[in-house]
This record gives sequence, C-alpha cells and structure tokens, in this order.
Amino acid sequence: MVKLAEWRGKDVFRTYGVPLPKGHVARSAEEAEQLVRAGTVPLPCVIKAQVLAGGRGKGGAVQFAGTPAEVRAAAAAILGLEFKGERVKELLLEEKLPIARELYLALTLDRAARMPMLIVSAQGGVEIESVPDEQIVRLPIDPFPGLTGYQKRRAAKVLGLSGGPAKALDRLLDALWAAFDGEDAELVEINPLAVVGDGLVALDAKVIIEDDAAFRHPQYAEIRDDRTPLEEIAREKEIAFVQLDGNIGVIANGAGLTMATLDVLAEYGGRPGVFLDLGGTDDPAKVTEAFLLMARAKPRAVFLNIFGGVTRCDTVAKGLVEAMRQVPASERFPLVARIRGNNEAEGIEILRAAGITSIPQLRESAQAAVAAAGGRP
Amino acid sequence: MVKLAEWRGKDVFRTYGVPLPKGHVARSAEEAEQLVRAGTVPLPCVIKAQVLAGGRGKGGAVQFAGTPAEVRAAAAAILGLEFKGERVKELLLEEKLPIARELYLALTLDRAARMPMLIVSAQGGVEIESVPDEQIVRLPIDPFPGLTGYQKRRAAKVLGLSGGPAKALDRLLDALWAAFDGEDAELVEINPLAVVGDGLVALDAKVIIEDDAAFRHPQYAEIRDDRTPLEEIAREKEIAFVQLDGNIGVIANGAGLTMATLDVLAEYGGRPGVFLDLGGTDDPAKVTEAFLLMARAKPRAVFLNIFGGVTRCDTVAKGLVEAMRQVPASERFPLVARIRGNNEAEGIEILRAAGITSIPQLRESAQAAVAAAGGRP
Amino acid sequence: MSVLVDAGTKVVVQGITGHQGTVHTRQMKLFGTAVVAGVTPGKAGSTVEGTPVFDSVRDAVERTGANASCIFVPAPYAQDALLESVDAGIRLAVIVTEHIPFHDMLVMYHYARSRGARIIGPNCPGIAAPGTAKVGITPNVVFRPGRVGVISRSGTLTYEIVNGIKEHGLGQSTCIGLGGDPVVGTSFVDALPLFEADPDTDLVVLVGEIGGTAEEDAADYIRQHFSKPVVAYIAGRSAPPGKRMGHAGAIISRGRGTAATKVAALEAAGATVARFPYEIPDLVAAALRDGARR
Amino acid sequence: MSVLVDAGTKVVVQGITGHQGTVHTRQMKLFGTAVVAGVTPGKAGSTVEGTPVFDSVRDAVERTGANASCIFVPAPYAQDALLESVDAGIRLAVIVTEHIPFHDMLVMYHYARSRGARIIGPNCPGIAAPGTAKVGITPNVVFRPGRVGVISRSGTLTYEIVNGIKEHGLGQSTCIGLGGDPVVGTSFVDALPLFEADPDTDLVVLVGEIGGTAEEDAADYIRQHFSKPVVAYIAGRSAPPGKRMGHAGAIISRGRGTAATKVAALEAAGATVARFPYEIPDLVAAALRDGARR
Repeated sequence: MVKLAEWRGKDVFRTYGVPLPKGHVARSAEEAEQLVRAGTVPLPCVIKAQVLAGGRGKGGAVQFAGTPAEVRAAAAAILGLEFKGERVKELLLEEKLPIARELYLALTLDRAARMPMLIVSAQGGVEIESVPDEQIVRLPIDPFPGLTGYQKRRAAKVLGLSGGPAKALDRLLDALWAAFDGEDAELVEINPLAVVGDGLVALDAKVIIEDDAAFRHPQYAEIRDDRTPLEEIAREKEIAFVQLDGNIGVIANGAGLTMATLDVLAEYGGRPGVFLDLGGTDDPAKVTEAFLLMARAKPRAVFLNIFGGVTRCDTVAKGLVEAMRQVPASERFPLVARIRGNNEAEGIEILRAAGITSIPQLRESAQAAVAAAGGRP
Repeated sequence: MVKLAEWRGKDVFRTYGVPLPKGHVARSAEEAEQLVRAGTVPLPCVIKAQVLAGGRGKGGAVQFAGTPAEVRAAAAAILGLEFKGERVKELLLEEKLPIARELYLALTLDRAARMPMLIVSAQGGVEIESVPDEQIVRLPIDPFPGLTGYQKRRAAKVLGLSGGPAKALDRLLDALWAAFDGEDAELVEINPLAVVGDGLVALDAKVIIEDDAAFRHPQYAEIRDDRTPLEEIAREKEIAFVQLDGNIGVIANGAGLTMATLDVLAEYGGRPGVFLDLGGTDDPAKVTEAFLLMARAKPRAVFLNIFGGVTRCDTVAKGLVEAMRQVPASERFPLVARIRGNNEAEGIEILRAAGITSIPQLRESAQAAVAAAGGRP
Repeated sequence: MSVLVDAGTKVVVQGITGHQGTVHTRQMKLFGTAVVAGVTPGKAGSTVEGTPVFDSVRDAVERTGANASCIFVPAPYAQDALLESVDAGIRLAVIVTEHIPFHDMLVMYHYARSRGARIIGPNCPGIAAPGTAKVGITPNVVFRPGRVGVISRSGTLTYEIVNGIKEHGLGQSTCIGLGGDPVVGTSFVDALPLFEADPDTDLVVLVGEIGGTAEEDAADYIRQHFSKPVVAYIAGRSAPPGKRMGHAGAIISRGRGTAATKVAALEAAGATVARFPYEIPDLVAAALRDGARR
Repeated sequence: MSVLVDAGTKVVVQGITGHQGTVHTRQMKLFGTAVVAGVTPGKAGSTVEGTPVFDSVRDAVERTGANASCIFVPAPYAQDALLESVDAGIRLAVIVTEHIPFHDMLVMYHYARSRGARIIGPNCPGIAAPGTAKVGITPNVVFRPGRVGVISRSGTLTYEIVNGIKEHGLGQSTCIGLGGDPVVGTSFVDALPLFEADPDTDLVVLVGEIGGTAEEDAADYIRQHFSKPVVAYIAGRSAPPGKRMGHAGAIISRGRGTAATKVAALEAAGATVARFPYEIPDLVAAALRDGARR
C-alpha cells in the first residue's frame, strides 16, 4: 500500500474536484515565508508537518501563524521536528478558514460485504477510533451502480446538513467516490471535513493507494514515504520483506507459514526482527538474492522455514548454499534450517553437503533458532 | 428518438475517439469546391448527401470527385436532389481512402436480454438487413461491467482481424461503447467500417439518441431532421403525434388503445392519417391544444376514442368542447366521439350539451368515423 | 389468492407529494389497498391522504413495514428511487413513471434482479387484484373480482379490455400492466408462470403490441409450460414500419416484431387470438366453457 | 464424495501456456484431474501436456465440455479472464493469480455471483479432493484420501498442516485454500455449508489469519449452523498492528481482526483452537474420537 502524504492526497482530491483550502507545499522556512509574502497562501494560515502519522495537532506538528515572520518561525520549528519516528521534510501551508463544524468522511473496503463502504460521522476532527460506534454510520456501496443519490441524502442527514452544505456534500461525495474508484484507493479519508459558510472544505486528506493496481497508476511508483531502506530494496526486487523490532531473521514461504513461524518463535522467547517471504518461486537466484538482503539486515540468527509447494525444497537449498558462499565471513550469521515438502530429500541432501542440517520438526527447529540468537531456551 | 445525420454522428464519434476519414460539411457547391481547394478535404474525395434514408450509393446521393471542378459539379448535382422524400441541404466531403475490406459494427439494445448488444459482421458496406443471419454475430453486453476484452477478441475473430487491425478494433470498440453509453444512444452503427492499411476507419456513422434521456443531453434538442412540421410542434407541446398517409384523424389516449383504434378503422376501410395520443392528462387545456393541432393537419374526419383512466372523460369532453369553439368554421371537420371509463356519464353529458353524441361501442363508432370521412361503410 | 399482491401487501408510494402520487394514493386506498407510507425527501412528518410521509424508503420500511413500492418520481430521479427501494428491502416495485431512459432502466433491472426484487414497469398501469390490493394507476371502476388473469403491455387499452370482461359479467383475478417501454422489469414470460401457479386464475388474457419479440417469447413459453387457456390480442396490426406508435417499444423496425409474426406464434402455441378488443369477452367466455387448454 | 469437485469435474486452464499454467496442468493431471482444455488467446491449435489449447473459454467449453476453470493469467488480465469463463458457462473458477487489484475483484465477485458462479481465490492454492480431482496448485504429495475437511486462508501453511494430518495417518475429504486477499470469492462462511452437507467429511480444520473478520463470521456460522467438530488455528498471534504480513488481507488495523478476537470467537462457538500448527493432528484425532460437536 502507498500512503500518500497529505499534500499528495490533496493533489488527488484537486484532480477529482474535492474542495480544498488554498495552500502550497514548502520545504524550507524561507520558502514558507515567501509563499505568504507572495500571497500564494493567504494569512492567517496553518502550517502542517507532512508526516504520515496521526495526532499532529497535539504533537506540535501543526501551528498557526498570522504574519510572514510567524510563518517563518513556525516553519523552522516544525521542520526541525522528529514526529513519531519520521523526520519532517515537507510542510503544507494553507489558509485558515472560519470553520462552523468539523465532520468525518471516508471510503474504504467492506471485506465481508465485498463492497466499498462509505463511513460518515458528524464527529470529525478527532481520530475516528475515538468516536463511539453509534456515532459512526457505515454504508456499503455496490460497485454497480456506484454511489447513489439516496446514499448521499442519508449521509447528509447523518451529518446534519441541509440546504447549501447538503448540495455541496452531494458534489463532494461524487468527487470522493470517483477518486476512490479511479485511483484504486484502499482508503480516502477527509478528517476533518469543514463546514465553511454554505460549502464544505477538506481540511485534511488521507489517501492510501493499493499496491496491486500499480500497473494502472505508474505515478505512485516513486513514492516511498512509508518504507525502510531495506524494505524499499526488497520492494524493487519484489520480495515481501518486513522489518520489526527484534533480532531473529525469518525466511519462510507464504504469508501464513511466515506468521505461524513468528508465533512459534515468540512462544519460545525469540524476537523475530525481519521477516522475508519467498512466496512461490522456483528460481534459486531469487532465493540467493533474498538471503543476501537478509544478511544486510544484520540479524543475530536466521531461521529458514520452508514447506515446499510451488517453491521446491531443492530450489531453496541451492539458492541458500549459493548465498552463504557470497556472504562475507564478517557478515555471516547462525542459520537454522527446516525444509519440508516437495523435493524434500534432494533439498536436505544439498544442505547437508554444504554442512547445514535441516531439523524436521517446527517446534524443535524454532527452539534451535531462538538458542542460536542467544535467547532461551 | 433523434436520428443524427452522418456528419453529426461523426462529430459524436470524433468526441469519443472513433477514427474517421478527414472530412468537412458543405452547404453549397461553392463551399464544397473551396474545401478541397483549401486542402481541408484532400482529393480524391467522396461527396455524400446528408439525408437520413439509407441506400444513398445506389440513389446517386454519393459521388466521387478527383478535381475541384468535379467536386463543385457533383456537389451541385447532389444538393439539387430530393432523396426518398428528403431534400438534400447538406453535404459531407471526405477523403477517399484505399479500402482493403468493409465490415459492419453496431451497438443497440437487446430487449429480451435487457442488455446492450454488439452486432458484428464481416459483410459490411451493404444494408445489414440483406446479410444472411449466419454471417451476423450478436453479443449481449452486460452494463456491469460493460464491454470486455474477451468480447472484443471475439469480435476481432468474427471480423477476421488480427495484428494491427485487431488492436485498432480493441480501441475502436471501447470508443464506440463509450459513445453508446455516454450519449444514451439507441443505436450507434458503423457501416462500412473500413480496413485501411493497419488501421480501421468509420466510413459512415448512424447514431440514434434516445428521446427520454434528453435531460442529460440538451445539445440534441435542436435537431429535428426526422419530423414533419406538425410533429415538431407536437413535440414541443409534448403531445405524441404521428402523421401517416391517410385522411382520418384519430385522437385516443394511450399507445395501445390508439393502435387498436387504427386497427379497427383499417378493418372498415378507413385510412387513419394522423394519430394523436393524449396520454395521461387531467388538464382540459392540454386536450384543447391537442384538438387544435389536429385541426391544423386538416383531416377529413376525426375519431375521438377515449377510455378514461388517469385521463377522465369529463376532462376530455371539456377540452374538446372548448377546441370546437376555437376552430374557425372553415376548418371544422366531422367528429365521431366515443368516451368510456372514469367519469363517463359527466363527459357524455358535456358532449351532449355541445351537440356531440358519444357512440359507446368501438366497432360502431369506428364505422361511423369511416363513413364520416367519406369511405365505406 | 392473487398474483404478486395479497392481503399482506403494504405499499409505500415514492413521490407521494406530487400530483399523481397524491391522486393515486387516494385511488389505491379506495380500492382497499394498505398504503402505509409515502416518501418524498425533505417532506418527512407530513401526511398525504392520511398516509405518513418519510424522507427515505428505509425510514418508511422501518416504521411501517412497507413491502411494496409504487414509484411516481420524475424520470431523472426514478433510477435512484428504485435503487433506494430495493436497498431498503422492497421486493416488488411498480414504476408508473414514464420517459425513463432505457440506459437507466438497464441499471435498475439488473440491480433489482441481483437482489431478488421484481420491477413492474416502468411506464405502466401496475397491478390490480380486485378485492385484494392495487399497486399502480388502473382505474378502480373497471374491475370486478373473478378468475380471469390479464397481462398487458398497454395502459388504457387494458382498461378497455378489463372493462369489457366486467361488462360481460366476468371478473379478474389479477391484472398486470407491464408497460410499453423497450426495457421492462417484468415481461410476459416472467408473468405467465405466476398465473400458471395461481389457483384462482382459470384463464389468461394476453394483450400485446407490435415491436420487440416479447409476444413471440410468450408464445414459446405458453407452448412449452402453460396449461391454462390463453386469449390474446395484438395491437398495431395496421401500424406502418419505422413509426413509433406512442410507446417507445411499439415500433416495427427491420421487419421484426410485426403483428403478423406475433399472432402466428400465439396461435401456433394454442392461444385464441382476437382480431379486435371487443371480441375478447366472448372468446374468454367460450374458452372458460371449454376448460383447460391441454 | 467431495466438495465442489467430483468425478465429473472437467478443468480448463486459463493461461495454460505460461510457465505456472504448464507446470500445474501437469500436476493436476498427475493428481488424476481431467484437465480437458487450456486457453491462451492466439494459441489455439497447440497442446500443453497433451491438453488442447483454445483461443477462448467459449471454444474450450463447446469443444470439451469443461465445467471448471483454473486461472493463471497475469493480474492485469485476470478480471477479463474470469468474466470470460463465467460468460462461457463455467460455474466454478479457481483463481491462482496473485496481486489482482481488489477493485477488480469486486467486479469479478459480483459478476460471478449474478450468474450463480463461484470463485475460489484469488491468490489461492485452490481445491484438492484426494482421489477425485484438484483445481489449483496444492502439492500432490501432502494429500491422502480421508474424512477431514480443510478450509484455509493460507497457502504454504495449509500444505504444512495437511501434510501433518497425513503423517498422523489421517486423510482429507477436500481441502479448499480460499486465498489471503482482502476480497475473496469464497469465505469460510461460504465454504462451511459445503462441508456440513458433505457426507464424507467428519470434521473440519479451519486455518485462519489475522486481519478482517472472516474468522469471527465463521465462528458465528459454526455456532448457529455447523454440527461437525471444528479444529481451528489462527496464524499471526505475534504480528504487530499496522504491518502487512505478506497477505494483503493479513493486517491488523484499527484494532480489528486480531488473533485474540478470532480465537475467542471460535472457542465460544465450540471449536478447538490449536496454538501451533503442529498441535493440529492430535487435536483432529481426538475430536474424531469424540464424534460430533453437538
């Protein structure tokens, strides 16, 4: 999934006609000051850190300013921040609007209904997780025919809108639906959606694009806001790779088996730090590549847990042996292997020839991996 | 239904990206000559009468020219024509292309399936009615999800296209589908669709837009190519009015009853010349308006056949009496009335007071109408 | 018994505050129908002919238990109204509105179908079961309880024919006016099985028109699956090709859907075909005397 | 007997000329499956593993009577492939392809549903009924005919578990890998009734994952409608919130879809929940000894 920074999300909104405050991105305090001096962003204005984490308001990552000097000072302060682990590199400056009410709108997926879902609440401006369930209305949207008039009227009623703002909502929801559908979004969220005079304005924008639809939207390929450097490399090599807070590297095949492996390791006191899902491959080179990537994450030990299906055991064994040959001695790590399934005997033999023992049982192999990483048992 | 002249249909095609020959409309021989002299239309070119009837090629309404002088002569000749009852007022000049094959494509409605239908034949360039059924393939298109890739591949196979032309067909069908759907068309037809080199070109365009969707497409309201002047007035007044070749005017309410009335009149030797469907109204002024319109069609006699439902008998009687008062003596016509149904007694009484007798039985009243028009019995 | 409606039918009128909506709410009530709710967005809280008005079908269904809808809203909003009623759980919607674009009706038809909901119409008189309920606009005066089923693509012509049956001393079990548009929610083929299954219908009068192949399809169905006598009439025998005869669906084009092909198909299927509407009552009486078609 | 597939299952492989299509055509045949046709547009006339290749599913169905499809075509073309198979009359489609955009899958799901067709997947191992047929990519070696049904959102983990059941001396009636995507054609709730009705299944092993509420919904269903013993396992107990664990569906967000809620729901419904995959065979054997859950 590609999480877009607020300003990128608002670029998407603009394309589809969702009403926005006047605003502009700045990457330095000077640029920020210049934007207001030039009148590109009217004063007073809001200066917002462009980070993906929520709760910016409370965290000092959103500030208000009434003069160019204040803008410069606020911009400089925010650009220095490290906010929930993200360094602030970009700001969004926007005009400050006279807000009558703050509402919540989102479109996402209802998995059970297999339909998009419109989420509406009159309690905007706070994290939706903190809003009581009875104040949130969820409307499934059939992809055929899409968002309908009566659903938009229902949303207006839930939001307590009538007259001009209700008409504005009708248009805005069409635009939001078109954006969700047209950009293959997982989520489009406006929180808060502000009632300003007779109209509505999206004060924030949260847009998450689905990775799998990248072939239709090459413009998002460049965005890497939410990944670690190694995750980024893995993505380029099309290897599923996640970094957690731990020290055992796990290489498995298949999401379910990977998770089960984590569960077993955790049970015996292990802390899986990186996991790498080989998926279904029958190319030893791909396996080698994955191992070399794992080596770069510097795990204390690596646990290889493979059940051969599409990916055959001998393929993995060959790739592994080649990788171990390529890893410099200084970067070597203890390896515990368990390979089962298709071509199991061949795979075990290849490993044995390279001095690696395969432990057939998941429990015993996991315990060995935990011990190798220096934990108990 | 609004039948678009070829050049208007091609304007629609152009908007949606259906490939067309270079061409331009001319309304005089001078203009036609100027178009080729200016290079707007390359030579050699085709000069086509912009009439709605088919069979223009055989009827001399399509000519070819290689020089500006020939263009002028051909244009002058065609502009003088009266083609199947239509006077030629507009020409379409188009470049003459090197045609490898002529194909047929159309999108229309499959009523039974309640789906749009793609009609495909490799036998283009002749009227589709003359093509044997086994050489025509009809593919229902579900409106959700719309035209699919495999249907386009099937169409290419039926048309014997592969490589470049098959790719061109894929794009062209998307454009044609978008036009059919986006313009609320009843029919979009390309006949012939020409294979020209590696591509496809729509040599003709037949587009019929649905009347009922006029609220979405105000641009078609001005087009009146296919109506008589009285039909046009009726349309403006929202009265269903059809002129046929006959001398008895029929005023009825409801399409089915109107047709049944025609059937009975025909049985007794009557020739219904105009029929006017009051539809469902309870406004006497609307009835008066309809009668006055009927008077303008100068029928030999008028047969009023009403079964009161939504339209009550007394409403019709009132409107009728007022109309008879307004029609000048010189334009009066014999009137035979039959009014039944809701408020029948009141309606009959109103007519009786104005000297008009209602004949209760359909057969007897129809016979009286035929007699009044001077036919048998 | 009756077809599609019964004593438990509770009608919500969509567009109740419009002129037609109000007039026909009154007429439906006079017919004995339980019209329990009306819907006009923004008019919640008012009443029409004693019937409470709601902002949405959902509210109406929740508050009144409405299970059938009669739709009068103008054509540009009819699609939304139908989707709304289906989404609110309504499984029978009679659409009286005329001039709905057929592209919209395609969406409506397939959506309703995917939810197991039935549409009658659009541009139709609707359903009337004398003594039970009426959903639509057929005039009350033409009906009388009886055992003749009527299925028709026409409006006024249906009233004429139903009235003729009444004047002949017979009555109707249920009359369904399907509407004359090119795309209808329920066609003859969809309606015939309902009458086949209805123990209170002895015979069906089928009133067709030129245009389309609905009557030919009906003939196929009758031949293969329908056991009761059928008396049919096809309007438009003398209509010229290429002219639209009022109903958007009633047009002969490309030689398809002529009266001749329809009459021939129905006769071949064993139906008795009247040449004129006024022949129908006698033919019905005769067929009832003769009993089942096979 | 078995679930979804039987001796009459005839498979068409869409994308048969691709590497995966070819490999798994061979494996399906080795499993004893009647793979009667392949489809790759433009490759009609060739054969793959002795199976004739056609340009379209329609041709394949007409010429071979294929009634189930196994789809390997790349993600950008998978929607078209599925619609094509449904339109050609296929009523069971196993979609192996991974990375299909869920917006496409929504179209596919609702289209298939409107035609009464069932999708398994996407991004799934498919169906295997040992001794009968296999549609998909599960490794042949892990199976053995028996009376344990398996329904799983996982791929490889399923093989591990199925293999464990085999090594314990038991066997499977049918194993269905539903796939781990956010939108799947068949969920636990859709699959459970098939096993309930299958006389050759004595017990079901349900393999879930974190993310979504499919397991909670399954628990509801089991509590209300399912009579056979259920042994369940939920992968991802130790996965951190907000991280996508390989499967696009396997993500804990907003506190929904945690392992804890799933385990609690299943236990409350009377299922035996294993803490680790290797516990499953013993729990299955014990549950089979104890007999029906209620």
